[in-house]
Amino acid sequence: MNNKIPNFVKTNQFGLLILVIVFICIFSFSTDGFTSRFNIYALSRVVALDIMIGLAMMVVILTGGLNLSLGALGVSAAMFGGWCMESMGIPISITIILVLAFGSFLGWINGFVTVRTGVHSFIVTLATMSIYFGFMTLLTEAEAFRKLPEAFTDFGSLKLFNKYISPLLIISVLTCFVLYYIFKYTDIGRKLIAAGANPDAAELSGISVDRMFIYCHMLSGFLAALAGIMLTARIGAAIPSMAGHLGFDWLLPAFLAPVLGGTLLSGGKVTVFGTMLGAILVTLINNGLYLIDVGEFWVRFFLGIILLGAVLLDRAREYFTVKNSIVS
Amino acid sequence: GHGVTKVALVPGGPHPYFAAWEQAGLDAVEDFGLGKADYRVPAEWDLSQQNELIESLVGQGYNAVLVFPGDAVGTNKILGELDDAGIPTAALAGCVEQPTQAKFCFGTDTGHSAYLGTKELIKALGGKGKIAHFTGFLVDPNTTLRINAVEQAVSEAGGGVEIIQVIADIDAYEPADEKINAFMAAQGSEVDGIVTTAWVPAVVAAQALTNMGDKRIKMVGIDHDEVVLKAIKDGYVHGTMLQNPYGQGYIGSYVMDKVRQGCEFKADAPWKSTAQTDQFIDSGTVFVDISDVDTYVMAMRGISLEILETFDSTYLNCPS
Amino acid sequence: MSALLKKDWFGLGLVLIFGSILISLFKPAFISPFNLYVLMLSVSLMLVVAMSQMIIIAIGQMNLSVGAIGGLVAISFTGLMEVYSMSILPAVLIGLLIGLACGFINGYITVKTGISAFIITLATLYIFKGMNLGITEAQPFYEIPEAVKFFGNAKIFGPIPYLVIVPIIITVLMWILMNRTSLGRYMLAYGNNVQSSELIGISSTKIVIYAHVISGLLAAIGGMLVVCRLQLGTPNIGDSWLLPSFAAPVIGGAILAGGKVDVIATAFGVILVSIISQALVIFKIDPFFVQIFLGFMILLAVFINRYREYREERRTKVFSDE
Amino acid sequence: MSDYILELNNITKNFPGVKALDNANFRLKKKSIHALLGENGAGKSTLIKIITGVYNQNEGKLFLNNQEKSFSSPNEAMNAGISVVHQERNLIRRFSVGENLMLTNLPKNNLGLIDYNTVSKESKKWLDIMELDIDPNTIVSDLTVAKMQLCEIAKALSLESKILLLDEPTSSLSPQDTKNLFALLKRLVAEQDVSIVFVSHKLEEVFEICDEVTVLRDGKNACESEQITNLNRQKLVKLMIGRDEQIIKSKKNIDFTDESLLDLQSINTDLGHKNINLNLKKGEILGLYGLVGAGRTELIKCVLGLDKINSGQILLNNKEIKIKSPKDALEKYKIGYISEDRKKEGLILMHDVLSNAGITVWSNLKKILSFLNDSIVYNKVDPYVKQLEVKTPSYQQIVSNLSGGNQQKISVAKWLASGTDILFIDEPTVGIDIKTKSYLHELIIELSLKGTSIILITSDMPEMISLADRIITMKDFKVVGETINNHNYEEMSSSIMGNIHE
Ligand SMILES: Nc1ncnc2c1ncn2[C@@H]1O[C@H](COP(=O)(O)OP(=O)(O)OP(=O)(O)O)[C@@H](O)[C@H]1O
Ligand SMILES: Nc1ncnc2c1ncn2[C@@H]1O[C@H](COP(=O)(O)OP(=O)(O)OP(=O)(O)O)[C@@H](O)[C@H]1O
Ligand SMILES: [Mg+2]
Ligand SMILES: [Mg+2]
Repeated sequence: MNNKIPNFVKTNQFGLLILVIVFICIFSFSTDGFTSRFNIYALSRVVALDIMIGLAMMVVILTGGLNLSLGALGVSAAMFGGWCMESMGIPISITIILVLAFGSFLGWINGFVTVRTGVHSFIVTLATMSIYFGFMTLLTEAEAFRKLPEAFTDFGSLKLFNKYISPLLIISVLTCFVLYYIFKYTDIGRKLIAAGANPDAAELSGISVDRMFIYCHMLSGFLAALAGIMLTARIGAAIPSMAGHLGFDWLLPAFLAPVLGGTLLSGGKVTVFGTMLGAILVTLINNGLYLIDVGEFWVRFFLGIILLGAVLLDRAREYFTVKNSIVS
Repeated sequence: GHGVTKVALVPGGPHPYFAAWEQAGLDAVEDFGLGKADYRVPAEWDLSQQNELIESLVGQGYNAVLVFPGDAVGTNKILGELDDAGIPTAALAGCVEQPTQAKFCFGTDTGHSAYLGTKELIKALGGKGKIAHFTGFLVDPNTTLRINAVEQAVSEAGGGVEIIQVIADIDAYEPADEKINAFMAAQGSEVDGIVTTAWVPAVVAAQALTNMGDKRIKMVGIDHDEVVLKAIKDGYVHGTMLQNPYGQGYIGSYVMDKVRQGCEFKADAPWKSTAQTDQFIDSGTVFVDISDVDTYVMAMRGISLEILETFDSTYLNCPS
Repeated sequence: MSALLKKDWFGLGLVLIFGSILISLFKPAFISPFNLYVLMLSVSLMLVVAMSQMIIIAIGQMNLSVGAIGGLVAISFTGLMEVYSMSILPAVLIGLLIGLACGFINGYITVKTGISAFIITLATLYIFKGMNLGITEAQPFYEIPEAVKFFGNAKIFGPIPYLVIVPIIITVLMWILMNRTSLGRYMLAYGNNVQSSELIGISSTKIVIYAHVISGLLAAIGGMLVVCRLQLGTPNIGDSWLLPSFAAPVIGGAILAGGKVDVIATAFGVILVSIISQALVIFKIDPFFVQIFLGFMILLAVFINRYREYREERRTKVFSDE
Repeated sequence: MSDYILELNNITKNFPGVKALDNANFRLKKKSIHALLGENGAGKSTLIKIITGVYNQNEGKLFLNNQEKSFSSPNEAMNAGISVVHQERNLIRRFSVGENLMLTNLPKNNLGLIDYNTVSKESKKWLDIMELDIDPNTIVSDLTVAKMQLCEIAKALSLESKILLLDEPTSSLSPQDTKNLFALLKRLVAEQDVSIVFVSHKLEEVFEICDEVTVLRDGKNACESEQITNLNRQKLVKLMIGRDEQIIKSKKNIDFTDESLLDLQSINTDLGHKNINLNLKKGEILGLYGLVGAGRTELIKCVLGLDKINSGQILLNNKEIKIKSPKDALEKYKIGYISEDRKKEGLILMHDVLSNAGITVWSNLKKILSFLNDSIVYNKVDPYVKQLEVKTPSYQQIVSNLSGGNQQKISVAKWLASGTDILFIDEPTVGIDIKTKSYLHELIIELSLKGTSIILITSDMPEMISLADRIITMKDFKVVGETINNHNYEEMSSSIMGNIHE
């Protein structure tokens, strides 16, 4: 029943990988500076963050929900971290643990309210977005924390691999592997996916769906907090506006990466590496468009066109491979 | 051997305030013989987008960057990295907070302009009355500076003036329209004066007063949007605090070239200090009202030329 | 009476009435003619936007590009009048045409490729907004004909603005569409269950394209109304539409997975959101508290309206199957 | 010229990895009722969907009234006079019954707007013809499964087509409803020249109303337009499954005076169950009979903690237990539940066979750090999947691409794998072909012989009587009778029906 086409080729990831390679080729040949050390280093940092944000959204999309509070949550966690380090003098390692716990806690609130009230996560996180961000501004009075320990801020500007790659990217890629492991090779990961795919069936099969949904939201909060820490290290300060008003600046990358990566919006399917490739693709295109010099005002336009092209191409690939498998 | 200077002028995002930078850059190329001085706009108001753009500009060979800081603190990091790469930078139109690797800040002292504007408003009110303050995003540290500056001006007025309401987070037209009109409906009869310290609230408030046909309430706006200027001419708005974007772009590009040629800032340069930085050069803020609203462009040009004429001798030590 | 209780708009209506009474007891200015006028204006604008999203929610999809379409039409509309000195009527028609075309593109690509509308409209969001910025280079257009300004500003009688006429007509038409025409019923059927409605013989192509075209047209109308109101055409128009466009229908009981929307309840949802944000100004809430209040109010509003049916909503997904 | 109203020649239909139809032929005579039979996955529904334009065949031709046709959408088929009741429910759940009935042709007033008075009136007419006592304004989601199925049939009738395709129309109907329906179908054929295609797994029904039979096996014709009079049950079964049918009866010696394993004592629930008492012995198959809507499924769900039990207690081995959730039931008390609604509650349709079959055993199989991989799961579930002869190209096949019967097998397999002591089995053979059905019956008996205690809910009386050791009858959320099964169909059925109609 199987045919000559290897399974990997049929996946969305493969299509993305090809696109990524194609765009790297195009930009390397058509622009100066794309392959420069400075540019690749800069790209690696942007990609690192976009991957993390994308993953944070992905794990909630898994439940068939959304997390609009992602940016607000990430910034709140980062500000909390800034406060710990600057005002409380808590050591970096402990701060990071505290921040991740805090992020998970905010995620738990999202999950708990969603599960217990039955109000849709879209609305719940719309409200908590306002609430988290409001409390953050209120408590910090919009003041940044910028006297962070040097060891911490230096990490954000560390350059590895012959100064080509930021350590932040390594964190993100490692996170991908950990998540992949969780979803593919653990009992709990499988339960998360099953609960997302069909809550009723999962419940009747002895899975506590409510708990799984809360876990997903907590994981989302955890990853968003991690993204917040990474951004803080990169900027060298914890700033209330670092993800824009209400954390909005994170929302588009948060959707783009998983959605391009092939995560099903109706829930029940995750693609960790797809999300990673999605983030890489978007960052590449953005960067390439600036380098090609299409005129900044038109960057978004071309980004949209290329995104559309990418999803259409991917659909064509699917069509082609499926057609082939019928024939044999 | 430093080659030709290629300056990038990078605003915080698409916004009409910065439009004058484009021509200013072109003029600077012409007048001072720069290689390039291009106006490059991030696609969105987003610190990361701005950073990405700046990074890609360096990739394209720009070797000096004038930037409106996407964030007064957050932008420092990339400025530091540019400095490490031997690329001089300066903050334009708004400042970054110290410590910073930016060579200097050339722009409007946001706190000070809010302070001046409020002073003008209080003068127009005859030293007493109730005022409201409309401003931008709370998470922008400038907003806090402005709120404090307005409060300070009011406290200096000695009890006759009172701030009855501050409305913030209205940097987009539609929420601004909704909230400002709601304010007019609820407090319109009580309030005597309005000070606005961000572009959008100024436009919307000017429009609201015009629509209402209300000349009783005195308003001081900010910037040079046509709606505000027209409302001044029509008498609905008392005046506006103008800034000097053209001068910023023109002189900024010039100085960047000088710095690349090896000029250093004098140790005893007469810097001004603001809440954010003590390496500040004022690009000029003027208050205009109905009497000089038509001629402000000339006035600004005058200020710019004045700064330019004495710049070398006042601020720079250049290798001969 | 029990039939009334079942309606989605009933609970909301009660919340609105009691809320308004409560607010006006504390702040009589709330029911002053000028305040009602201001309220009606803000409701008018958001109503059209909410309807534009609602019809897409009805078929179980999402349109992320409503704001981008509105913005593009707004600047085209003003640009045509300012740069090409076009008169109002043709400018309006071209504006509508652009909205229609944008909606058609969204619908056509969605239905022909089977890719979720969320993704398609995310891409077209960039495209439409990018065109907007590319054309304007972020500069507003100011030359608005007096008649347009008048329409955005004048009152018919009492506190009632002219501007409210369009949204009222649209709301009535939308009610008829969703409740009394086959097209509307098929849209809801499609939103309820795509497979079933296809088996019944409802044409997906037609339904999806019509819904998106109507959504595009409404977004276009919304964009032009905002121009009338603001009296200038800025490229930022539409930027802040996305969340309110979802909030109102959802507060009004719409189910994001599709097949259930209520025109009247959506209108009430819009009014509720407007009243909340107005109350925050009227009560002089400290600006640092505004966001927090807003968040809690949204939750509260949804709780009140949803309590009785929350079992049904439990675990409903944002998207039904792709 | 032939007198066939509908003719399909050499139809082939491919799905990814599956040849659903392979050169199949089908001919429908005017004014006849034609049975389309075959095992699960034989291709019956696929054939129906090709006739109605849902799928396009890869090869072959379709003739309607001797004219070659090809329908590219259900609408075209409908306009050509073909109406259909699909195997899956296709009502719009949030719409009223009336609107659903009239949906393809909603009556309009002079303004071109829908006239809901006429909708009610028109639809009422069809409900009356079906002898259905439903207010047309009822919202579909408030109906019982049986009523929904009847409404769909009414909807198909309302098109007044000359060709009527019924894909398992009786799967959730009570015997009485089925009888009424058959009378109506016969009338339609006799009085209005309608031709009917009838798909069912219940062979008694086929013999009751059909004139001709076409049997599919693995997408090919096992027979074509055979006269029913030339066939008997045995022959038909052989055509379908390639061998003879085995009739199984559970015969065990259960001592009903033994201590109970599971004991429900005076249970009252939020859903309206009143004073329910029942007990289950070790190794027993306890039948729970009742007409659809008697509250059996609901009772089980309350026991599983999904709905609230207001008073009364549950004893397991004479110790009171509180079951908070199905997870609790499975992990703490080793109780499992095979749902009657496999699509919604039994399976995760979008996932593959392996993860569906393994879902209940993950917790048990997990290694350190909750590690689990496919081969661990495979080793555990493979024996059960093999035992049930699930027909699937691989463990990676997505379950929604399997035929209904094979889906049902998977939802049984996962509970077999979980090794529970007590199993609630709800309508296990709805829509299951007779071959699989007898497998399932064997399996249930075998399980109970090995010591699993089973509560079996079924509305299929013969099934109940051949499997159960003891039969409890429920009606209106109350227990109305209890009989020890002597496996004599006549005696038992009259005693049970007596309980219900008391
Ligand atoms: N959409 C589809 N995609 C892939 N395979 C399919 C699809 N629909 C049906 N099949 C496969 O085609 C074959 C025939 O299925 P069909 O539904 O026609 O069987 P059936 O005879 O109706 O069975 P049942 O009695 O269980 O309803 C099965 O093997 C099934 O798995
Ligand atoms: N009076 C009623 N009104 C509306 N819905 C009902 C009513 N009674 C039952 N139902 C619904 O019909 C479905 C079948 O009912 P229930 O599960 O109680 O019957 P059952 O005894 O388990 O019979 P079966 O399993 O044969 O359906 C359930 O979904 C239930 O919610
Ligand atoms: Mg079938
Ligand atoms: Mg049942």
